[in-house]
Amino acid sequence: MIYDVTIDGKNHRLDLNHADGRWSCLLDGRPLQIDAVLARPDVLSLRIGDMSYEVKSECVAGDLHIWVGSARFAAEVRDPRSLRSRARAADDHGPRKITAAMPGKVVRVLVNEGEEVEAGTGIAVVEAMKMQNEIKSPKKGIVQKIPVKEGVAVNAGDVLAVVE
Amino acid sequence: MIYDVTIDGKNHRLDLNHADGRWSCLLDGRPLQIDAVLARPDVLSLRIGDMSYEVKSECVAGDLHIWVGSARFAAEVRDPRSLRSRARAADDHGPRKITAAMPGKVVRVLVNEGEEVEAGTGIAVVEAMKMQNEIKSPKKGIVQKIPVKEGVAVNAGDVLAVVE
Amino acid sequence: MFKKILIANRGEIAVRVIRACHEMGIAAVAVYSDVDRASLHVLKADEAYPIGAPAATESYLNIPKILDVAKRSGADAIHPGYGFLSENARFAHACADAGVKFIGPTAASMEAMGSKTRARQAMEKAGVPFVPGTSHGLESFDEAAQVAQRIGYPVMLKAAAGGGGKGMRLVHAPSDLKSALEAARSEAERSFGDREVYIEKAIVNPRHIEMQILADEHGNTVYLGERECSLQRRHQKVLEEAPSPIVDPDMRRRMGEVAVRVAQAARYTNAGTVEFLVDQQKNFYFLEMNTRLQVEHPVTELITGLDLVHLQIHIAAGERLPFRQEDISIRGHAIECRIYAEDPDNNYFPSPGKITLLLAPAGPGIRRDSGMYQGWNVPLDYDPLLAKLIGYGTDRDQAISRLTRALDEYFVGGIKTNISLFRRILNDREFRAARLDTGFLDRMLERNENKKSDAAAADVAAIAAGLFAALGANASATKSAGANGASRAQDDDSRWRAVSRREALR
Amino acid sequence: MFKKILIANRGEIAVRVIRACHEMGIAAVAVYSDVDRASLHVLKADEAYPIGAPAATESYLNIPKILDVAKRSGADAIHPGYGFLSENARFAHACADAGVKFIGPTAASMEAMGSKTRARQAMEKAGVPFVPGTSHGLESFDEAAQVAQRIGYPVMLKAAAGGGGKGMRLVHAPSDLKSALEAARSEAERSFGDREVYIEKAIVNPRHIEMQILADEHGNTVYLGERECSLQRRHQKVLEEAPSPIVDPDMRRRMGEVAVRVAQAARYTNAGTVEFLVDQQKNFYFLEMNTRLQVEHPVTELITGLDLVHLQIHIAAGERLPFRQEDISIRGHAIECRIYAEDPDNNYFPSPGKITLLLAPAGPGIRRDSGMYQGWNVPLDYDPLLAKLIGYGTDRDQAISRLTRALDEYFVGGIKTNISLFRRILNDREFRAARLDTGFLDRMLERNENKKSDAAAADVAAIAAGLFAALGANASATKSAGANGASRAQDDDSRWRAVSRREALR
Repeated sequence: MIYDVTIDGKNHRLDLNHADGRWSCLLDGRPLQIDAVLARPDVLSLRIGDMSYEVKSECVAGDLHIWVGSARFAAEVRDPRSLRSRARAADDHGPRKITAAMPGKVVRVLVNEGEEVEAGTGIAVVEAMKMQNEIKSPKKGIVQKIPVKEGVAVNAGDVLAVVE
Repeated sequence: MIYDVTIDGKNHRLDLNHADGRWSCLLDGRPLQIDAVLARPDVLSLRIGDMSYEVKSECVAGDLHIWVGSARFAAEVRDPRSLRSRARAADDHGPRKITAAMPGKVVRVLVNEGEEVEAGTGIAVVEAMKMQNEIKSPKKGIVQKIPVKEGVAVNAGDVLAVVE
Repeated sequence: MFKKILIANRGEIAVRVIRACHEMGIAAVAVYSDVDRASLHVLKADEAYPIGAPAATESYLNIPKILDVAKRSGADAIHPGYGFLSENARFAHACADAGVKFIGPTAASMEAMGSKTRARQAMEKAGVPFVPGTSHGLESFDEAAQVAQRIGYPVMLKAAAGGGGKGMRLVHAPSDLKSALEAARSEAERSFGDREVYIEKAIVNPRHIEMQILADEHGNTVYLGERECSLQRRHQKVLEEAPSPIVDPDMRRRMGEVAVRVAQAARYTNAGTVEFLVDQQKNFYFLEMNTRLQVEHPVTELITGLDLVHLQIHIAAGERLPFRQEDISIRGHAIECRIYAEDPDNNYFPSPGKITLLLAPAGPGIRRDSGMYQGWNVPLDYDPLLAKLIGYGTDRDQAISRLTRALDEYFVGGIKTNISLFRRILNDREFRAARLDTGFLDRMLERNENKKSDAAAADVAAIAAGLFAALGANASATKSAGANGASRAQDDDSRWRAVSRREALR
Repeated sequence: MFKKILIANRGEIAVRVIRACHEMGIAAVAVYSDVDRASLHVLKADEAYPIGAPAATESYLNIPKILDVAKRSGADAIHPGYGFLSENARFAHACADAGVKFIGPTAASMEAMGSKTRARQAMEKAGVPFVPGTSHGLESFDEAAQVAQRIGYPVMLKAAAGGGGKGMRLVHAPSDLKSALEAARSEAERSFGDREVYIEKAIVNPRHIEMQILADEHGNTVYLGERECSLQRRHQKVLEEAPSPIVDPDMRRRMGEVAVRVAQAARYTNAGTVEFLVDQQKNFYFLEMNTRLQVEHPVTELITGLDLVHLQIHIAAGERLPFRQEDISIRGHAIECRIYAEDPDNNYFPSPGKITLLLAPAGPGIRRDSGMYQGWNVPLDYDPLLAKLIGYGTDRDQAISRLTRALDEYFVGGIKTNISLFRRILNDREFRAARLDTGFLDRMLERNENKKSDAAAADVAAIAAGLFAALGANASATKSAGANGASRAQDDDSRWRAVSRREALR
């Protein structure tokens, strides 16, 4: 099985195969000796060579995180052959709406329409109960549209920006 | 839904219905005010009147146990209308093979063929590594057959007795 | 002794009090709002009563509803925990009127301490050291200007009814005084319905150190040592330790004796805490008295070997303190981390949601007081304190190293928590050297964390991500997280109402 | 200090040592047999090496394989835990030869203490009090009869190489001596490959009390107080506490000084335990010395505030003890429960299998040293110790009440455990009164437990059983238990081989 894996914004090509109770693994073309056991759902005991790792998986607000010990990595996994992944990948290359997760007030808009942004660039700051929440771009691209202005109230789900 | 529930050998008729987010409950004809939330798989937060119980469910070697706080109860649940339960009930009324769970030596046979036994009556004692394990009848019935003798070695899965 | 105690609280402190009840053979009655039906305190209690809508005013702050449950359940005492009604003199009165013992001080003691200016007046009589300033509300700007001139700038304006940094203003120069006084007054009015503001000399980079006291109803009062609470973010305590690294036995005795004098002046009973500001010359000044069990009481329990909640209950039942001052000894060092459902990478914004995986630390020197469990949906309606992780060690270094190890074992999947903040604090050179003051944490957070990305760990993550995908549905409980995220987005405004209340919890 | 430590063990003690390594900034290397790939110590370690088949002789007892891992991993020290190779002088020798530090005493000290008769001879010279008897193996039946006559019946026959009650016989009358001697010899031969048997006066209803010592490599030796280990089933410790309810400060000092003398006579270094029998007049007699960390070391840690594993590592690194005898103080009371995967309703038969649900206690005064996790499949190949639950309190009553509360919170679903046994012990009137001796537990277990069936709870169970069924597949993780049961039935004989080894763990 071949996967395109993005870890903290960096892309990797991963080739995993399971035969005779063993995994074989190529990471970006490098062969690695791995041995993995699922300890419980979301917890993997992974040996690479003789190093031992307790790896945890979680999904927070739709984002997949992989934790190696106490270090967190943002992860995305695409199976290049899978239809669903291809759809998602397509979505990733098309326009993406950025919405408010919670109701509040837009206190600042950090980008302009037409500006180029990286994945993780702050788009707007929404305040609720005196706490400010910076909404970030989930992908690299161009800001197509910013339907909100500083000072307006938004509800959860309202579109703050569209990035293509 | 109507269930036949056996708790530590005692039978109960339970009538449960769920409507408008509330449960109604009749236990052996007695109406009880209950309120239940599944906290996580196998853990139920159950209120009966205003009493609060943390109830756990487990299955050990095929036996269902319900724990109310730190008290354990052997439980069996049958839905009188369910096909699968009916099959199980039939099995319960038909002959049941009692097998050795672990390899060992039969040190004692506690019943004779033709004898009537209760659920929980000791059938035979199997020893392994100097530890003795009493094998019990899972049901009330007549001992039809005892294919083992004292002193013989048995493997896991070997039939020790048949109770009908 | 009481037969049944109602716990008028939720979360980890409700669980902690329920545990004490069970240890003492006392039945525990829980109350819960609509969003707390599946909360841990309901599961652990012997009886549980719904008390209404999520908004605290409709439930945990609703005195008639709570007293009604006390009556229906036959509880003979109420433990208020911290926050909510714990320092509400009206509630203590109402309990007395209803014939239910309030586990805490009398309403009169609370009232004496409830207003900072009134407390100051009472304490001045008892000869307690104060930061120079006024012991009454400022009448006018002119008075403020005169006092500020006399005590010298910088000065601090404070709301008499204050707490949590609300209605507080630091003033460096006479020219800023007028606008600061107006701002403090209007914030005090908004926050507490009381515009009374007083003035104090501002202590530069003070430490915040508090002294735990216990007083029985027979006139015996003891102190149990201090807690260092200088690690604060926006005037909210984040991490506490005991003993304070700068307090030696002599200073402890002097602070303890002042604390006992404060308590006695207020005819105080049960557990209480006397807060002090300590300047760089180790002079200490009375700040205020908290008339309840503190969030951070476990660090005192670990270094004294005592159980404060057991003792609160014994005292409320009319028993005498089972020890004298000279019987109390302090051994080792304890540090508490307040684990919050909040996002350290995003301005500590609350992060409610479902806990999809919970790996909890244990082992030597680790105490965990928790109100969460795997599968629980953390509501956004209340203070997002999930648990307290407390490390004990032979000395401060060992407490830090055990806590660091335990934090590495702690995993709360599905929501954001501030666990990484504590790793950073405990690893900080200044923290390790115990050079602490109330500005420490804000300064640390302003420094950019030099996150060196670990390429080897990133490779591990890449392989693991692929393996989780290859192992399929059974490997993960996170598939449902999408649905969960969606439901979160539908939460209405009401879920936000209570968040500000956490600011009152210190 | 060491950079990397190999832990030649598994289960809770391996996890406990890994934690200590991480707290000290030392990398931890795990080894594991084929059935332990998913065990907790592998997950928690920094490196993990497979060492072969489940049978301990092929893996955890295999000296060449373990030293090979030490070499390949670059570990500069080995912690043996308890059991397995921990008291194996050959292994300590082999470590020294391989240039890897063995964290424990020298091979010579182990050898001096390994044979009970040789230890007795050495200790007699040091003026250590003994139970009257022979300090050498019995030459003949005639010698046995003469000695028994002299010291008086009842007498105890013991294997010199013994442990765990093997090769031990209590003889009440001369007529039983001959057959008992033969039985003890042949059991000693079978169990230890050594038929040497000696004789002692039998102490009627003794207590088993042991003294923890620490010795650095610079001649400093201290004692850390005693542990009461009288609660045994078939000569296996089940529950331990510290301090002993019958030991006062004077007796503690006298026992401690004898223990230090024992250690010094053997030129002992690192952590060790001197076991004593105590008769009803509180006379104490040297029994043997255990040259390793004990299972029950946490109770000593809780009452002294020290970390014995940290100290073991510091000592092995050549450091001096950081305190003197007079710096050590004992505060509070601690009790340990050994949580086993065994069925108390069925003769304590081992109960391996998959843990379908794990609810672990926490909160004030509770320490949990565990080697299990939810989803783990408990193998049958080793000692079925799953975890240790340790309760601390201001006094013995509070330790008991906290532990009882914690046991009520503990739930291990999918397998049988002995948790209910501890509820029964802690609730026992004789236990609460601390009237303990080594026969206590067997006597308690012989009494029929009057299980009063709680009709109200049975109704709750009936309703809950129906609700679980009504809630369907999502409500339960137990559906897979059938498959699990089936796989268990296919286990072959090899899985039984190692069970007896648990008897050597005390």
